[in-house]
Amino acid sequence: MLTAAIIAILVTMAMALIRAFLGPTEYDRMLAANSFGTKTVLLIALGGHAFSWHSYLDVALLYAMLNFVGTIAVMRFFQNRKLDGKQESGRAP
Amino acid sequence: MSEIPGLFNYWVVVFLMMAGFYVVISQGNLVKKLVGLGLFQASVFILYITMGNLSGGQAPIVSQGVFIYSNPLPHVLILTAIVVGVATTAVGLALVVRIHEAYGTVEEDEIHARDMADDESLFEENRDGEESGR
Amino acid sequence: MSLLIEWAGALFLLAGGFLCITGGVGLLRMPDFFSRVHAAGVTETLAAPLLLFGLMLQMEWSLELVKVLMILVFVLATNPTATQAMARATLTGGQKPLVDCTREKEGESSSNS
Amino acid sequence: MRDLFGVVMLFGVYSLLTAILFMDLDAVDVAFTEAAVGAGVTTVLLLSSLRLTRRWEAPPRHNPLVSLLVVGVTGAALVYATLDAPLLGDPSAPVHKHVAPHYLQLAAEEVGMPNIVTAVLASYRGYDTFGETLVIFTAGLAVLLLLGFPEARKSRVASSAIGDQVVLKVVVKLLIPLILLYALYVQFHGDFGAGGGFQAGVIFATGLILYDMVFGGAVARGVIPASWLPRLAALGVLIYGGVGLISMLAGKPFLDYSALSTDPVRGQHLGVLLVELGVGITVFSIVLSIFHALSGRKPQS
Repeated sequence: MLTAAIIAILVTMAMALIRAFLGPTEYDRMLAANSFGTKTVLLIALGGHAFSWHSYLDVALLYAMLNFVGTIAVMRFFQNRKLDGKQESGRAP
Repeated sequence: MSEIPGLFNYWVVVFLMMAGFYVVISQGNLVKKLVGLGLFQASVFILYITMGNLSGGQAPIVSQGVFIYSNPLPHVLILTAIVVGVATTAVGLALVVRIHEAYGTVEEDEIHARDMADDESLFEENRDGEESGR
Repeated sequence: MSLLIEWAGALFLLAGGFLCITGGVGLLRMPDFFSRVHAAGVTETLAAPLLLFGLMLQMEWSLELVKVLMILVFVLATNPTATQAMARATLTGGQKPLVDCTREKEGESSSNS
Repeated sequence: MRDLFGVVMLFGVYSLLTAILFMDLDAVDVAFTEAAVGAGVTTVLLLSSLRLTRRWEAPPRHNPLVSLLVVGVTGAALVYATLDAPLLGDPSAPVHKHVAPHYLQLAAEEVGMPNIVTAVLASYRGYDTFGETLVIFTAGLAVLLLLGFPEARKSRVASSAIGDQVVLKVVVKLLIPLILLYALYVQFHGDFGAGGGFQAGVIFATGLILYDMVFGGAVARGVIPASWLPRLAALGVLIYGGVGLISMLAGKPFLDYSALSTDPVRGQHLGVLLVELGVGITVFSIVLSIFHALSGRKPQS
């Protein structure tokens, strides 16, 4: 069953990768990257158990924490771009 | 995956390395060049780690019942290299930001064109100065 | 008892894998961003705990189990938050959900995923 | 791809894949470092500099054929060179012949910690790691010199926090202590499992970067003032070098930790802990000050 689940995760990762590649808007890429990160956490957790890697759970835990940071960074990038745009148009000499 | 025989890993590394190399030499955008450099860097990391791998080996953390460990030395080198790589990438990014502030662009061609224009105007000024001095 | 736990673990893993693929298909095939965020968000929020819970049932009782539980808590906390924040950022960023002529508020359904 | 934002996103995905590959190749520590660096810090830094420059790339003007030719020839030469290389996982490869068996056999007795990577990193290869720490320190100073020290910059972008997202703020508030706690765990558990100073420094910095991003720079600066950061970085290097000097004063070579205690193994253990602490402090403060330097700058139109 672990194998089936791992294959399912791999297939989903491939689909997320295609979406990140195609992604008509920037938000699609962000979503796909976030989804890919979650799948990575799951893959490391399940795959580590299946192949008996050493201390794989530490790495999965780290990814579960830090995947979030990347998404927040992207959102702040959008927000800042909007803010900067406003400031520039208001203050342009 | 360690049962895949042969030199497969080197070819993957060479492919990635060449992809990074291509980005570095063919793209004009400086940020993209840095990403290409990161790609190149990562391929070197993979090369080192694959060299340190041993078939049937375990991670180099001593535990009971394990007798074959992967080579820890490449791991040490790459571990520090990853963090150093981020620091050096940050230096590159800082340079790019400063270049953007000075030139208003991060495209190599435009920077070059502006440099040439500056040089020429400087040259013109000098010549004018010399001529009036005579 | 152990057989029961094993079967339950297998069931959880299968259900999680199925949901995972469903989310992937939704991510790939849905027509606009908000339906994609809905598909990815809803399925992932259920798929990840199912898979991790199935994994926990397959493992022996040890410290590792607590770590998996922590991963589960983390994924459960961050994933819906990230999805919600993304949907909101997109909505404020100027994207409008693709709606039919019946002007339903479809952005709402994605933001509470 | 003309959109550099997409490039950054795909680079993040690439880093995730690399980490999985490292896991599979039994390099837990390296995968850990890649995870700590690639998931958060790289994306954050690239995006902050993208904000300061331009997002869209100009269309290419050169013919890519020449560079493709160069790349093809180089690649072919490299593939030809690999034909003599040892096979993957071959135990008789030259890499596994020199010092590695010595480390593997004796590290547990001489340094007294199960994680051989940490032992080699901090004890056997202490000079290298000292050099790497100095490189990071120098790189951080270079960034600060290029973009201005934090004290010199009075004005700042008014508020860069993520608007009024209540759910996000609450969850992040719960999350940050756990991240910082985990960083400390990684720092001090590095001799037994995967982890160490480099990873812990990056994770700690990532936690504070998250705080900065969600609650705004002014609040985050109240926790650790930006002017402290270069001093903290210097302190980390000082701790590392100081441990080496102490062992020199005790009549042993530079960075020979067995001088730190009467029992050589305990001395080694103490030395490794101190050195990792120095590395962690340096990496943390450098990463955080690089982030401050990049994110605090105003973009020019």
